Amino acid sequence: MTFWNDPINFLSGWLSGILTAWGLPATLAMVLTIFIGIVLLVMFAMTLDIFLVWVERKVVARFQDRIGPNRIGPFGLVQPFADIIKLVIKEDITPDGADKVVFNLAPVMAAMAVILLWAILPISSKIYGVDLNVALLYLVAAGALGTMAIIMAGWASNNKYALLGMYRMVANVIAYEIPMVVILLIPTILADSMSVKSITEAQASTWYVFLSPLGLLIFMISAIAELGRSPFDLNEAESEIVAGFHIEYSGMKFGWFYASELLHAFTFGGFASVLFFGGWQVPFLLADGFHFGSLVVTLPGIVVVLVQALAFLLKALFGYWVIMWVKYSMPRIRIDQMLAFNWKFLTPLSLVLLSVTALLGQLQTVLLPWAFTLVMFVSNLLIIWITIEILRAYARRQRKQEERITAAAAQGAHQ
Amino acid sequence: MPAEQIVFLLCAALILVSAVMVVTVRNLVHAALWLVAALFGVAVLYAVLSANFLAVVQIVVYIGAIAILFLFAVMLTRRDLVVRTPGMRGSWWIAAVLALLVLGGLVFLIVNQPGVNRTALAIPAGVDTLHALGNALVSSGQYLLPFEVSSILLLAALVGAVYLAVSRKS
Amino acid sequence: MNIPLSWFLILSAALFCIGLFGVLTRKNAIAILLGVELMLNAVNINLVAFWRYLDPSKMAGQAFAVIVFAVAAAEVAVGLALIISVYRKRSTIVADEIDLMKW
Amino acid sequence: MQSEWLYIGLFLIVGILIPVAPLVIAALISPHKPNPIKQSTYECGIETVGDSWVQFKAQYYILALVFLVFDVETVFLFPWALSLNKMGVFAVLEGILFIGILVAGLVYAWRKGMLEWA
Repeated sequence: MTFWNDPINFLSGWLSGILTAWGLPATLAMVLTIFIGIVLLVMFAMTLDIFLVWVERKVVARFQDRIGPNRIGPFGLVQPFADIIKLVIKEDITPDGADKVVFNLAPVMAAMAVILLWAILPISSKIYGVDLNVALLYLVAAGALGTMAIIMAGWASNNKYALLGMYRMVANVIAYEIPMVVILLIPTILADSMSVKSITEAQASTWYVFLSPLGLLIFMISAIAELGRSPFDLNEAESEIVAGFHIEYSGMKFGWFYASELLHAFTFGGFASVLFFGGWQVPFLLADGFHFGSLVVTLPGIVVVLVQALAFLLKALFGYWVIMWVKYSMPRIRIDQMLAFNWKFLTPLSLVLLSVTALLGQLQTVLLPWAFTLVMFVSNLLIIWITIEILRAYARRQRKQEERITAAAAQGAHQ
Repeated sequence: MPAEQIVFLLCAALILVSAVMVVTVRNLVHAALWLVAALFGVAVLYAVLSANFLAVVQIVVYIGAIAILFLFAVMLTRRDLVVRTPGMRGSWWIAAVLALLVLGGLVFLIVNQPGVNRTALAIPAGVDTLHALGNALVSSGQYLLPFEVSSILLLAALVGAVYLAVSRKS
Repeated sequence: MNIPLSWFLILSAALFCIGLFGVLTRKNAIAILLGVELMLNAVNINLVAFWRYLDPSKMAGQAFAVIVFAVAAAEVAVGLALIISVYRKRSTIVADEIDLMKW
Repeated sequence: MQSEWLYIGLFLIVGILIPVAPLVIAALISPHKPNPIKQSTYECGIETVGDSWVQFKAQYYILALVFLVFDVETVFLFPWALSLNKMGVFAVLEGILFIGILVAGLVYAWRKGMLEWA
């Protein structure tokens, strides 16, 4: 095992070797090595988070035909650091009558719920936290902790806006969790596993976006709703309830809510790429280099790992960019529309998609891979077509009804 | 002391302390939050027992759904709490004695059971408990009937709860 | 695994008794349900511990634990709906005052 | 216990320490000059009216209720999804029956007007 072929294992072996040489017991040295690895991974996530603040501000500026931060550092790149310094030195205000312990616990828990997701995010075939065999449910469980943090923040603030924002946010998050969980079942069925590593490896030949494009669409919609971003940002409708559940938070505590929202959005982009875009899979890239038919370009392991990591981060950034794109081009929807859209449209649709996928999934072992892909793709298109037809028929009926009502009203006015 | 025992003891302390807080704290929102802590401890315990699926389901179902419902119910009926805040009954010590008697009886039964101090064997290498659980739940010879019946139970619960919760215009 | 089975059983018994204490002493109906949740969790710990210690290749313990989850969810849904319904009619959730069916 | 859960436990510890660290630093270096006006709860620049833990719409509670039942049922589908490869079409049909019962609940709630925001 050399550095060039397996860098992560090499480094961890080297580090624990040094620690044992210092006289630490072997298990303790291993735990310490893992601990350092985790700290590095989380630090990477946090650095990415700081970078995302800049990306978000720059992209929103471009969407709104502005330049965005451009004063501090090249292209305003140092701007987020200035933001952080500002947040840290700001006075931290706890409102009167707040439930102090719960109030202070909430931002930590919100950040923790997002950081925990990085434990299972497979950045490349060699760089990943842990290969958990229930990873997809773990994703949902971490989301549940985040919801609990929102409830704690909204309740402990002793503020009506915070409480109302919390109710809206929780209603939003829990409603859209149903289609999200149902869609998580689709890669589970196709890969016959809940582990993100196996799901990524199962997409070596075909990304699941070709097998289930409708699944990706529903996943992205419910991910945006889970994040509480526009068009589902009723929790912080400025004209109604100001900032929502974190209205009373200031300084770094507010900073954590903001940072965890951004990192959460990026992480969801990452999971979209794992579930539907093959995660770290790069076309033609195998463990030892590129294979174009008979032409083989051999690469050392470390280059392969880095290319995979780069591919994963780009795919995740693409998912994040789609979330931003939706956020900055859609108006906010009303709460009744939001709930009706979920319970009357998205949930039934995702259940239909799940049933069809489960039935057709039986063909996976019977058909050739390309035929199976074709069958799945066509079935998805058929479901989309039927849904649109049903919606059009419904809209036509609504329109006729409305015409009848306006006609009757016009007649009444004449008489 | 092996690491597993330390984890178990920490976890047991978390569960028991939170459980005591759940049944004694006056503020019901705090009681529900302590319940979340206790349930989290139980999830860690499932992880210690290598029941991965149950560990995550414990968090998804209990913390992600049941605890939220409890908190909402407490907030919906809070007028009562603010005005009168009834804590425990005056005769709480009878209940305490009763609970201790039950505990004593159970512990007596447990420690006198033969083979109760056994330690667990490693799970055989070829056994994938996750797939095994799935197969057990859908094979007709095993738990298919309870599995389907539980869905009917949940349907009945939904119908009943919705019927009760709707304010009827009467 | 180095933990004796009895540890799990005693922990579960203790949790069950704390839940029982809560059910017996609390006046608020929601708090009584919180106690019931603790008792159900105690039962589940037992089921999973027996699964792990007796025969991990037979899924009986885990399957039953899964079904207990469903039962717990159904119990909470109906129980809380009942409490809310009573609260709407009588503006109280103190169990002693809900005495319409006493006789 | 499996080593993967130990890893997640370590991750949990790091996941708590990293958010706490900046909060501690902020608490040490940021000014702390509380006064009653500053600490009063925010309400559009006017005096706070009434108790802030207001009664809320029961609709939120009913949605949480519907969610609870659906959450449990969809989580149950995960073991089912993992058994499909081995158990074949029969298992798929069982799952579809299960989903059908789920949809029946949804239809009931819909017909009862539970999903309307009235």
